[in-house]
Amino acid sequence: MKIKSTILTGATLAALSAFSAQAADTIKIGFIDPLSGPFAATGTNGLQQFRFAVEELVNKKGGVLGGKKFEIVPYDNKISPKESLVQLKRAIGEGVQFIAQGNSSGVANALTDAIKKHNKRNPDNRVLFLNYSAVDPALTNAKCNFWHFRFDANADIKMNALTDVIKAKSDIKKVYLIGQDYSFGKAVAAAAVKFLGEKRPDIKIVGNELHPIGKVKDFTPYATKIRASGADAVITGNWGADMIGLGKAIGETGLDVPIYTYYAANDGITKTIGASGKNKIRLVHEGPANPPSTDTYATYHKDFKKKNPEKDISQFRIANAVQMLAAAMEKGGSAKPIDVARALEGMEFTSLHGEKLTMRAEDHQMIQPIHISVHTDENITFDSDNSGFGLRTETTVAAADTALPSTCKMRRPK
Amino acid sequence: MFELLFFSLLNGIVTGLLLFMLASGLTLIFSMMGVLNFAHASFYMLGAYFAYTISLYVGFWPGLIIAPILVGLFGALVERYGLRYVHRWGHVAELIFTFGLAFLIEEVVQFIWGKDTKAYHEPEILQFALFTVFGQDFPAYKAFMLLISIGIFIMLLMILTRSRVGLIIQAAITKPNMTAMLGHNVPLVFMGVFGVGSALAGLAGVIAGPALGTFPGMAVVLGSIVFVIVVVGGLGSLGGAFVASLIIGLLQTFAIALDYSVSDLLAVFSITTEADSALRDLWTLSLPQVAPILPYLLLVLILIFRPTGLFGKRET
Amino acid sequence: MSSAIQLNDVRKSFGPTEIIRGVDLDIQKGERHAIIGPNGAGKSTLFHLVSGRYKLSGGHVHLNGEEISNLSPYEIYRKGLSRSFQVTNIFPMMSVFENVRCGLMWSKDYKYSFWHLVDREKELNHRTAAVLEEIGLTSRQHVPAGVLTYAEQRALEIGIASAGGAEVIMLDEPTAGMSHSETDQAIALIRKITEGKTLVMVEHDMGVVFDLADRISVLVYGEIIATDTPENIRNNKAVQEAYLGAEAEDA
Amino acid sequence: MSEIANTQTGEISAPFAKRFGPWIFLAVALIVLPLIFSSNIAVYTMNLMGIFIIFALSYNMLLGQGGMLSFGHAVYFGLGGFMSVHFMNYIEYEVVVLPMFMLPIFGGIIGLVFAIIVGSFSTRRAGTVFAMISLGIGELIAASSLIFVAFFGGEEGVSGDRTMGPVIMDVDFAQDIEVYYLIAAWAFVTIALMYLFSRTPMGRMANAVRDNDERAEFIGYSQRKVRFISFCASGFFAGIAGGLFAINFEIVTEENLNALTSGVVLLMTYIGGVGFFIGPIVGAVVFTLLQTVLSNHTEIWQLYVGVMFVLTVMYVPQGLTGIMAMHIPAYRMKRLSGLVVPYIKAGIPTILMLSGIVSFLEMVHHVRAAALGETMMSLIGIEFDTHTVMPWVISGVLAVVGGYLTKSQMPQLREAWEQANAPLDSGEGASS
Repeated sequence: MKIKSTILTGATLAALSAFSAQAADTIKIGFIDPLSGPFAATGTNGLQQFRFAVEELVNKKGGVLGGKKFEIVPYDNKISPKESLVQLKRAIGEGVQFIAQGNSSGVANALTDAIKKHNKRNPDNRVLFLNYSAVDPALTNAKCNFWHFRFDANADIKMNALTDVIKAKSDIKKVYLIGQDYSFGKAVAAAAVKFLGEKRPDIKIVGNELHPIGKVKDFTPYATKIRASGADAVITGNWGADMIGLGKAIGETGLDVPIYTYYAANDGITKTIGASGKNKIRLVHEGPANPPSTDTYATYHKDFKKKNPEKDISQFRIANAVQMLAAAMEKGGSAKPIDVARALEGMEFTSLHGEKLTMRAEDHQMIQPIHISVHTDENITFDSDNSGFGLRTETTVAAADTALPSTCKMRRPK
Repeated sequence: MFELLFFSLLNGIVTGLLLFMLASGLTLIFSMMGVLNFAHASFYMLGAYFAYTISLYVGFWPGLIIAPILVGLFGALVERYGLRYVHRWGHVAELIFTFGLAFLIEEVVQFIWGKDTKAYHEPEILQFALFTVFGQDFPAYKAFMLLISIGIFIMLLMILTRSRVGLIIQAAITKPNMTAMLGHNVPLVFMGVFGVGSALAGLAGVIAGPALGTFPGMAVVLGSIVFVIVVVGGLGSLGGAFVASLIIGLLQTFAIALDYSVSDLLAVFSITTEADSALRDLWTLSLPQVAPILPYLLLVLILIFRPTGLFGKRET
Repeated sequence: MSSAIQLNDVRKSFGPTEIIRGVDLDIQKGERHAIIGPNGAGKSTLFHLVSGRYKLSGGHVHLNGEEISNLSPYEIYRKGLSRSFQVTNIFPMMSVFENVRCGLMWSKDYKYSFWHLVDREKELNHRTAAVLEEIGLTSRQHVPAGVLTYAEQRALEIGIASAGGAEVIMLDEPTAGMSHSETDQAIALIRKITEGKTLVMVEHDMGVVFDLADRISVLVYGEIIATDTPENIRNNKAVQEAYLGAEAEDA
Repeated sequence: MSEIANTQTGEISAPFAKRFGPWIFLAVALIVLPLIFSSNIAVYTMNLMGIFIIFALSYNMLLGQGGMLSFGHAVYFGLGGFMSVHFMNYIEYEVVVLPMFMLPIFGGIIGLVFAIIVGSFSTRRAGTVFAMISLGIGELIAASSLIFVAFFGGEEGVSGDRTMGPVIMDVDFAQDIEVYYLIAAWAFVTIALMYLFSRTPMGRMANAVRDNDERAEFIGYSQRKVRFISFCASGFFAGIAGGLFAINFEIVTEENLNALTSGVVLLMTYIGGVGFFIGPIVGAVVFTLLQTVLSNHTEIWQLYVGVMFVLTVMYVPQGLTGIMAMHIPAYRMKRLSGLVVPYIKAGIPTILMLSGIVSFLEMVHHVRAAALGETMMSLIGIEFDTHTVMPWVISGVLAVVGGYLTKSQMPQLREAWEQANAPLDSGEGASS
């Protein structure tokens, strides 16, 4: 009997569908990212940031194109490429024309490919892909396409900035590379080898290790190996649980060398690493948090924390993406994806941080200043995970210096 | 090199003994009831989460005792009201039940504790380096894990060989049908063993939570490895489970530590390979890369060539 | 006459204990042969050895002059030996009809065919219906075999064993646990289905044994102490001492 | 549909309508469905259903019909997908000339080849040994797929373009509806083939080996060979499903062959009912609906699915189809109407109770997950503040009162049930 009722639950829930009342005059942005499963923390954090940015930066200011409001519609992709495509279909079916996604380059690769095909097959119903976090360089190189815009700096750009910093540190003689065994991890490793080879041929790469993604339960053996190699610095692109594990294990072996990372902050990572990574962990990112760059930003950050005390502004580029989307609509005077895309190409923009950003037209890669920050609890205005620890910017690489040539051969619709 | 080997050996033993805490309970349950409990690693996860919550209020040490007891009670309830009920539908249903339970527990944990990693830390008193060799620290907490695991192993050994209950359990392991004839309350013994097995898994979770992270995926990461140990060690053999745990623990750490690849092997026979051949991935395959699949390779090979496991007395 | 089953010095040990200790036996074609003996004498073990369920520890088994020692059960079956089991051993979730039809399939040469549809094979289904008629389960043919009564399951068991038309049929305690009237029906059934065939049976019910068997072998502690006609077995002193005891005097 | 529903019946011949009726119905349904549910997402969902119907049916060849519990069936599905997507690219780059609709064949072939390799050693035994080998092989292949990038494309997988094949009769598969009819056609053919397989001597012996593998050896069949053949056939059909997946999604990734997908197919097959031929079809349809519809409305949908699965295993091991089949005797005796009123009487409080429990869970989840200050949430279009007492009281009252009423209705329902199912001679007068 109980089972019968469980089936009824399903039926009831299906019936309770009219969840979100939808105003006719909104521009929907479909947010396709993991909202359940192991990576849900990152996904929901991004969602809150999107919602906040849309509310604060667009809707409260009267919307775009004479009063149209932005609306974020969340779609759970469970970080699976297949599920992302299902959700993409659904979003398109529900009239969404702008897709935002960021977690996992694997998903981004699937989405950009699917959106390209969709736009080709359905010229009357095109959609635009706002990639706010997936940094596989291929997305703006070999696999670039007109409908994809990347607001984060790609792995190569970040590595270029990072190696500029390492270049200046003459005490670093041996570097250990460790990363997750997939496209992004490999891209990081390849970029590190390339740029270190160019900038500091004297540095020896004492380890270039790829470990399976999301499957390592204990990083101690890796930490032991790093320790035994005598490395003076570690570079890793690890994120999520893999970053937590690696950070912890390195801390425990008593290894006292700088660790250069892409994603070792927020979503529980800062809190878990805590004191063991102080002044050791460095992060390459856009959008500085400490010290606060402008008052506008400080207010924005405080307002966000007021509303989401458990969350952080971990991806500042989200605010950029929202503001630039709105600006592009105003500039082109249209909310049609193709017009927005044309307006976005080559667009210059000043962020809340007061930084000058350019959406490069040739490959749709955002060119922006890149910061290298240290994990510490000193002089931190805005901490992460409410842990007292946060990121303090040490070095900034100017936007122009980060730009790298692209191999993209963009085919534009007529 | 010696530094690497020394620490790999230590780490391997720590991992191996932790695995044994999980595997010992599972072996007992599997041997007696014939149920390969998919939810066993979920009990391990529950242990970590219970202890985390307890540690928020009264600190780490009470959690070390209370959490395993809670998990044990929960396990006993699962046996009494879940497994025993499902038993009537047969073996496959039991297996599927534990499979579904593992899925459900993960969802419930996410519902109650959320999806992110919990800041469950080792107690302050154990946050120091116990000794430093070759400039590398060995954390005191690891030593603590080692001690607990060894303690549990000795305790189990004593109970199973010296006490009356132990003898009944041993009889039940080797000849499941005989025990009932000896006039023992088999359902009660089953419930007890299931509870104790779960409690052991819970204890493993309590001590592993701070070291390996407390997050909803922690059961999945470890779950199938424990199966491998039980099958490789052999049905009805605690000693087998012990040896298999150590083998798997050492296998995994040493595979990561030693950077040999297929191309090194080929170089020995002076065979050269094309960099762009279709099999290039095979030629560049390295030991650390395949480390996580070695246990499964072992599992399949054992099942094909020695279905009794290394020390098993009867077939799985 | 030639022999159907021939056992030479058949031995079987489980660990250190030898259960079957050198059995020699020669069963003639067309004979109805019963094996009796006290509990634990190894009767069922002997059956398992002949039918391929257990591997031999020593000795040889021949079926119609051909060696079948240590072949798998299905190979032995294909050479013409079919058997039933002491503990009811049917296909519980399949219908009674299906049970019998499966017992027939190999003999009708379908092998592992996945290009015949069983419902379309007229000959197969007619033969199945005939067997069901024989064992008296026609009215129950659509019922899952698992829900049959005990006696019906025993009948089905015999039906499955005999359906394929094997030349040699081995029945392991076909009437165990049956009431008087059920036993009588079972004897009639066994008579019918083994008409013109070789029958080997293990049986405890002496009434059944003396009623059916042409010859009887007595197995005691893994050894055959006598093989003879029922009449002679009844009067065999050694048998009486070892096994029949007072029971024989009554009979 | 009862004729198809029952794997066991052994009718010798049946009238035309009875024999072909369900098939005609199926064909018509497959043709008409997209006309009724014509929105893009509906068609897309049905495509997904079609793929999973084939996959789940192939899985049930193992579990339901052959008694083999596999934890690694996605291997054959995934490999079929990878092979097909590679062929899709061969077609695009004109390495081979083939119409696109043939692709699933290649998926099937690689599924078959791998099933032959794995089956050669894994089918020796059933039960736990088989289950463990399937688990080990599943993990092995899934992990290897990330290592062997040349064939599996690593984490991103391999993608293709289904529109690049030769255009036949103006169909280039650019639109989902064209893919729908392709999947429907394949589904019809494979469902028929798998059904027919279950009616062959091989299919019957698979049942026999499932029921009693030892006895099967004493009627001339090698249990290992029977399992092996079932296993190969199952791998073949799983590969075809994988091929259709490749056409539908134009991308195949590691996810297609990992343990998660293996678990999902077990879940849907079991929920549908392993003892019936149509069980997996029901399971695939229901599960896909849950996955697409339920997940749109609640973030904790997996929790509900988990509860549902465990309850199914415990109380209705014969699955959803089993519940439907339970009503067949009453239907045959024309007493189904007698159950309507008790069902409604028990159903309404049950719905009350469940909506109480569900709203409680949803509110807890909302309080924990929403941003601070965002206290408003809506259920069934009703907006309310989760930081006030009322909603909690209401959900509590719903759950308790609903639960109590449900319980009080149970004896009556049971009585009605027994009446409806009583043998014809004794209970005739009492019913209706």
